[in-house]
Amino acid sequence: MSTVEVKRETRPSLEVELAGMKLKNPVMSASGCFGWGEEYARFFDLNRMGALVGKAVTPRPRPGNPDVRIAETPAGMLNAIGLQNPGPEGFLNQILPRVRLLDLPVWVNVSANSLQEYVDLCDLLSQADGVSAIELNLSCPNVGRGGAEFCVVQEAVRETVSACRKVCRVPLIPKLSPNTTDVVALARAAEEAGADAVSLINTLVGMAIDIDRRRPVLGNQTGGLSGPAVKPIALRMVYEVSGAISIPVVGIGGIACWQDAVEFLMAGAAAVQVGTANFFNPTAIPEVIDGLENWLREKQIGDVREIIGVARQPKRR
Amino acid sequence: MSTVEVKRETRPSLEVELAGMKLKNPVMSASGCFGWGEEYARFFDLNRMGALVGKAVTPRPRPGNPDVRIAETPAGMLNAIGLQNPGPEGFLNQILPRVRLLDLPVWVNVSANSLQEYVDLCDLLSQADGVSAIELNLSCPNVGRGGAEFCVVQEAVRETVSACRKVCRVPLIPKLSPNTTDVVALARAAEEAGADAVSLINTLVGMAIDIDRRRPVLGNQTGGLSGPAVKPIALRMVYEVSGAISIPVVGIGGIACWQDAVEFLMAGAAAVQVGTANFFNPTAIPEVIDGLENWLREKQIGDVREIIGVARQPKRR
Amino acid sequence: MSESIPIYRAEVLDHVEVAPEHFVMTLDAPEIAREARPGQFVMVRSLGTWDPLLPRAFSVYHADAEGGCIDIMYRQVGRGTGRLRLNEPGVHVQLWGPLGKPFQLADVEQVVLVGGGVGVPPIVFYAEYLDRLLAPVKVVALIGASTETFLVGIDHLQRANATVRVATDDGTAGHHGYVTQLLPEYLEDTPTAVYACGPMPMLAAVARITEAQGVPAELALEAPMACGVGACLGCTVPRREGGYARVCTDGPVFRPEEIAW
Amino acid sequence: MSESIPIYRAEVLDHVEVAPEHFVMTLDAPEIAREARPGQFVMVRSLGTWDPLLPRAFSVYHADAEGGCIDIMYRQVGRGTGRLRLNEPGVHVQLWGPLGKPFQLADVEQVVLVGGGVGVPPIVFYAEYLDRLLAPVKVVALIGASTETFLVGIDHLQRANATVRVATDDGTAGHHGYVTQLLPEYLEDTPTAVYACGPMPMLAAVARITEAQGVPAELALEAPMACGVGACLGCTVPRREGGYARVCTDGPVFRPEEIAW
Ligand SMILES: Cc1cc2nc3c(=O)[nH]c(=O)nc-3n(C[C@H](O)[C@H](O)[C@H](O)COP(=O)(O)OP(=O)(O)OC[C@H]3O[C@@H](n4cnc5c(N)ncnc54)[C@H](O)[C@@H]3O)c2cc1C
Ligand SMILES: Cc1cc2nc3c(=O)[nH]c(=O)nc-3n(C[C@H](O)[C@H](O)[C@H](O)COP(=O)(O)OP(=O)(O)OC[C@H]3O[C@@H](n4cnc5c(N)ncnc54)[C@H](O)[C@@H]3O)c2cc1C
Ligand SMILES: Cc1cc2nc3c(=O)[nH]c(=O)nc-3n(C[C@H](O)[C@H](O)[C@H](O)COP(=O)(O)O)c2cc1C
Ligand SMILES: Cc1cc2nc3c(=O)[nH]c(=O)nc-3n(C[C@H](O)[C@H](O)[C@H](O)COP(=O)(O)O)c2cc1C
Ligand code: FES
Ligand code: FES
Repeated sequence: MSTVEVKRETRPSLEVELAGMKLKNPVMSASGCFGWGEEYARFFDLNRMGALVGKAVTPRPRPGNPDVRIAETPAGMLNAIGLQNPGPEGFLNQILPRVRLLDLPVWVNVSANSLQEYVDLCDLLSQADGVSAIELNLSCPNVGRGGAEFCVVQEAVRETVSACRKVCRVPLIPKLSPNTTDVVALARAAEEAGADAVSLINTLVGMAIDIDRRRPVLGNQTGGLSGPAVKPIALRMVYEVSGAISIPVVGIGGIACWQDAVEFLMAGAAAVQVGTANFFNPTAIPEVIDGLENWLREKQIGDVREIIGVARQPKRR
Repeated sequence: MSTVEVKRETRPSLEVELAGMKLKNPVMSASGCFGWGEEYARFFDLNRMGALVGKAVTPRPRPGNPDVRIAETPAGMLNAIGLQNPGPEGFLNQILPRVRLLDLPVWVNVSANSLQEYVDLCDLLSQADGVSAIELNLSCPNVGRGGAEFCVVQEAVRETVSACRKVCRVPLIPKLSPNTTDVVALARAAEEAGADAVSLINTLVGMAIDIDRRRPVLGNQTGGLSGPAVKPIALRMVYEVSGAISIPVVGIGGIACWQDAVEFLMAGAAAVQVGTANFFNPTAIPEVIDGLENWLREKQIGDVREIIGVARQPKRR
Repeated sequence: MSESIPIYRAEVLDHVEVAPEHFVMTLDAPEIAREARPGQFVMVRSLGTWDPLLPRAFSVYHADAEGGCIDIMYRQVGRGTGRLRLNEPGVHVQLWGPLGKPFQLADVEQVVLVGGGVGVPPIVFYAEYLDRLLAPVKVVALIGASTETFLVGIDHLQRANATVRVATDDGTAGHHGYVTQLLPEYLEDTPTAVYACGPMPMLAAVARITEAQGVPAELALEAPMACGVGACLGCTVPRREGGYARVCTDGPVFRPEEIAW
Repeated sequence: MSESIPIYRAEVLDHVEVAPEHFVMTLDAPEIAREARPGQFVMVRSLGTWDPLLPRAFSVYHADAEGGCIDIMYRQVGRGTGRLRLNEPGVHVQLWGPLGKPFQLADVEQVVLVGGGVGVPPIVFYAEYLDRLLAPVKVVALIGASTETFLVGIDHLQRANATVRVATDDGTAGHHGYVTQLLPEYLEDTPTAVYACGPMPMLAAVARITEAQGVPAELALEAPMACGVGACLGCTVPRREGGYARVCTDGPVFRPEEIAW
């Protein structure tokens, strides 16, 4: 039996390690695009995912924004949900007891408007059994200046991350905004401040206008743009950032099929998150995982880690 | 005959004034997406356009980037043409003599890598008969750091615009980059430095990866993202900027049909440019002009200027 | 919430124009055909493009449990339905459902169904369902449209033994005006429940009338949707008690008093 | 460059599968049918979506001046052709052309046509054109494909009185190997010109062979295109003399010595 045949038959390894966490595979849900999994558990076994990233938790419960909250755009969508969530108590009492039973890492996405709020939330939530990591949402465009300031100023990122790092008992993963001049500078600041990894990108601030009603479509006027439309921007940022820092990068933005995930891995992402695609294809995540595995087998690549960042190396033949 | 009927019959006025220029209508070509018009003259009468904006002119002739130069993305495209152009002499001798015969304002888009180069080009080209305005391309993502620096630093914008303003004999219209944290700050800097109007947006820096060849699709690795995919981002920036400055804003980004143009006008643009759409629909510009006129007539709006910025006013009923 | 939701790349079995701009699409979906109840909807996405990106919600118009297929009826108005129109028989679309809460039959002697525009499909499905009940109730169907040619499903309603009355905005057929103007006369004496689906203004009117008369009613709402399953929080409507309800999972069928109109 | 280019929302008149994954689409385009010459192409865009965004270039496969329609032949490989496939007869697509420089017939006794993959359509069109000349030349057509079932247009070539030889990568039909391996034997004595269209490696081989033997040749290239008319500068290939040529307007037909292979 030739080695080629052996290769063909062995199952490729999809396992990756990220900030000390072992993931079955590098594919997870993106915050706010998967609820806390209960809806999608009706379509596939959540334990197939590399990790579950839930909706943002804010210092106090939030009812969310008045309608209209979403609008379709070419190959994308705008959202201004307004971080609707039950707050820390609601999360700890109603949500965590259920999701901690899952056999996969659970990341909590944390969003706030001040340094102190970020620190307090990290302190509180990182002590809870079942919280595997904290993803710091430094960039929610839909909750007014407060949230927005954090996303784009290097100093604020450094300050917030190092303060949270001190109190956070689990891996701390700042999620960076793309609405910035120099995302590499933000990533460097996060790394220097002790981040265990960075996630990017969050949504780009956008708008749509209803020409019949002569006003913005969204009740919030502006919203966050996501979906395949933003993939080229996200991919470029992941490519730049992963070349500039030494902590892992979680690639996010417009991933809708396994080929997209491969692009992000080749650009240097250690793992990827699938967001908007869950909405238009509830089985997007298992399809990405299966597609990735089949492609690796076809190409006779034994370990998914072999392709991480290869597009950044000199051209191969 | 009732006034309503009268209104129905009168032809709406599409004329706008921009930085002292009278435009037949607010629809023009976007730089680099229309050559110098010769190709599109084979599809429609160029004199129907509000103005013609040609491909960038650089201090010296440029052969452009090696292939691959373009890639399709979801509802958009990436380009890394590399500012291929015949340089100032080529423009003045081969191109200008032809385009100056047209019965519409001709804008020259100027791109350079240093303050001095920008000043020299403005000085030289603004003296040429037939050049109606200079659009200062402060944001070409495809010619290395040089060009890129200009696009995003407030001080650089202020410095460049005021220096060019001194030597420029025609309206000076800086074109702003969207790859920035605060486009409003850039616009304010341009206004304070004496700009007659601002154009936005240029392309967003993006990337695509060829997973078979394991490297970026574009020879230049990164490229500029344009087309309908970027429209929500462009619209938001036009909305923010036109609310913050008092000089006119030229709206650009993903305009592919008349409804898109109306959105930009309602967001506060005094005029619009059609770029990528020319490529996938050679009659996009006349279709936008006709669609705009028909819509105004239907809605019994006598003057296109009535809708500029209406989406920024409190909701109407 | 815990049982699984059928999802397929479903084959288009039939696709016909039933009125100007109105089409009926038959989809191969055995589980959905078995499980679907009147008022519920499915999400449909055309494949091979990201524009339009999002799936569209369509009420179940017919469910043939034996044949293992369902019908949806849509009006071609925009990008989603424009793309949907291109899916000829043999092509596959992505489909999941049934979704949302169905109509709940109240213990009454008469049921009045009110349908307007593309709100008619679930009304037809409900009429046929009521007609098959062991203890049939008197069913009146009030159907509204902008003009006569857009009146759809009337024949199905009559075959389902419903008393049909129509209204058109332009008076080309039946009552000249809003369909809701026909409602009050049916709320006099007999114990009646009202079920409605159609444009928001129509539903608001039905809510006003039925609440004023203390008549039980259920209204099937529409809202822009991304996911259809409760995850995106994009389809919310304000609750009278405060906060927001998701049309896709808390609805689409609501009682008038639940919503802050 | 100054005469106008016909552009339409053209009706799809016919759309048939001619081989696995290969389709022929007939389009209503009177002016293009009159003007098109072998080697020229048209740009086609499916309507109602921005994804795929860009039009696709297709060589003219047949031009029926009397009937006022043209045929294109395409292989369904990706998003553009996937969407194109959905345009059934009666649907309209945006269409402009004819574009680019056609093949120029050299003063020779024998013409050898070399076609590979989706490069065959212009070769067939050229063979039919040559067959209608007053002073006919001897025409040999060398057609390559990955496998037998992908060999297309052979019947048309034979009807056009061309001597056809085929090659397949897998040996399922004709010569087992590259079609270009069949070329040298035809370049011995008779004054011959070579015209080729197909994948870049095939064209490069033809260029090598013909340049080595000093035989006149013309090659129809492919490149990613956005506009098809010379405006976007996206379709460039490097010139041997330096600088870049636009495939859409300086080509698609080039002489081997023009290109830096
Ligand atoms: C629970 C639920 C059930 C639904 N059931 C049906 C159904 O059975 N049949 C059906 O046809 N639709 C139904 N809809 C509406 C459907 O989901 C789409 O919104 C509708 O078909 C328009 O989609 P589109 O993509 O073609 O239009 P879009 O491109 O999304 O919108 C284009 C334009 O059409 C306008 N528009 C949207 N809906 C309508 C309308 N109904 N009439 C006129 N203009 C409109 C929009 O305001 C917009 O300006 C339902 C929606 C929900 C939430
Ligand atoms: C001047 C000119 C003439 C042309 N004439 C024809 C013609 O007559 N018939 C025709 O079918 N095409 C022709 N093409 C190619 C055509 O324009 C498209 O590029 C091709 O149909 C693929 O388009 P797509 O959108 O389906 O694939 P895309 O979505 O653009 O690409 C999808 C994948 O398919 C791959 N791919 C692209 N082309 C091929 C191919 N030919 N075979 C296998 N894989 C491919 C791409 O590399 C990509 O990975 C011509 C191109 C040019 C420039
Ligand atoms: C409806 C919606 C809600 C979102 N909510 C959050 C959130 O609460 N916290 C967060 O960090 N990102 C949030 N995001 C951003 C996504 O997690 C993701 O970063 C972004 O959408 C880009 O990925 P995508 O294109 O795959 O959706 C949200 C996105 C959408 C569309
Ligand atoms: C192929 C191509 C070439 C371009 N060249 C230039 C240029 O030379 N100068 C410039 O200021 N902008 C250039 N642009 C940017 C456009 O003018 C426009 O700002 C951008 O594409 C967004 O508009 P659109 O989405 O309508 O194309 C170019 C864009 C494309 C796609
Ligand atoms: S449509 Fe997503 S929550 Fe209702
Ligand atoms: S395709 Fe645009 S220049 Fe050739």
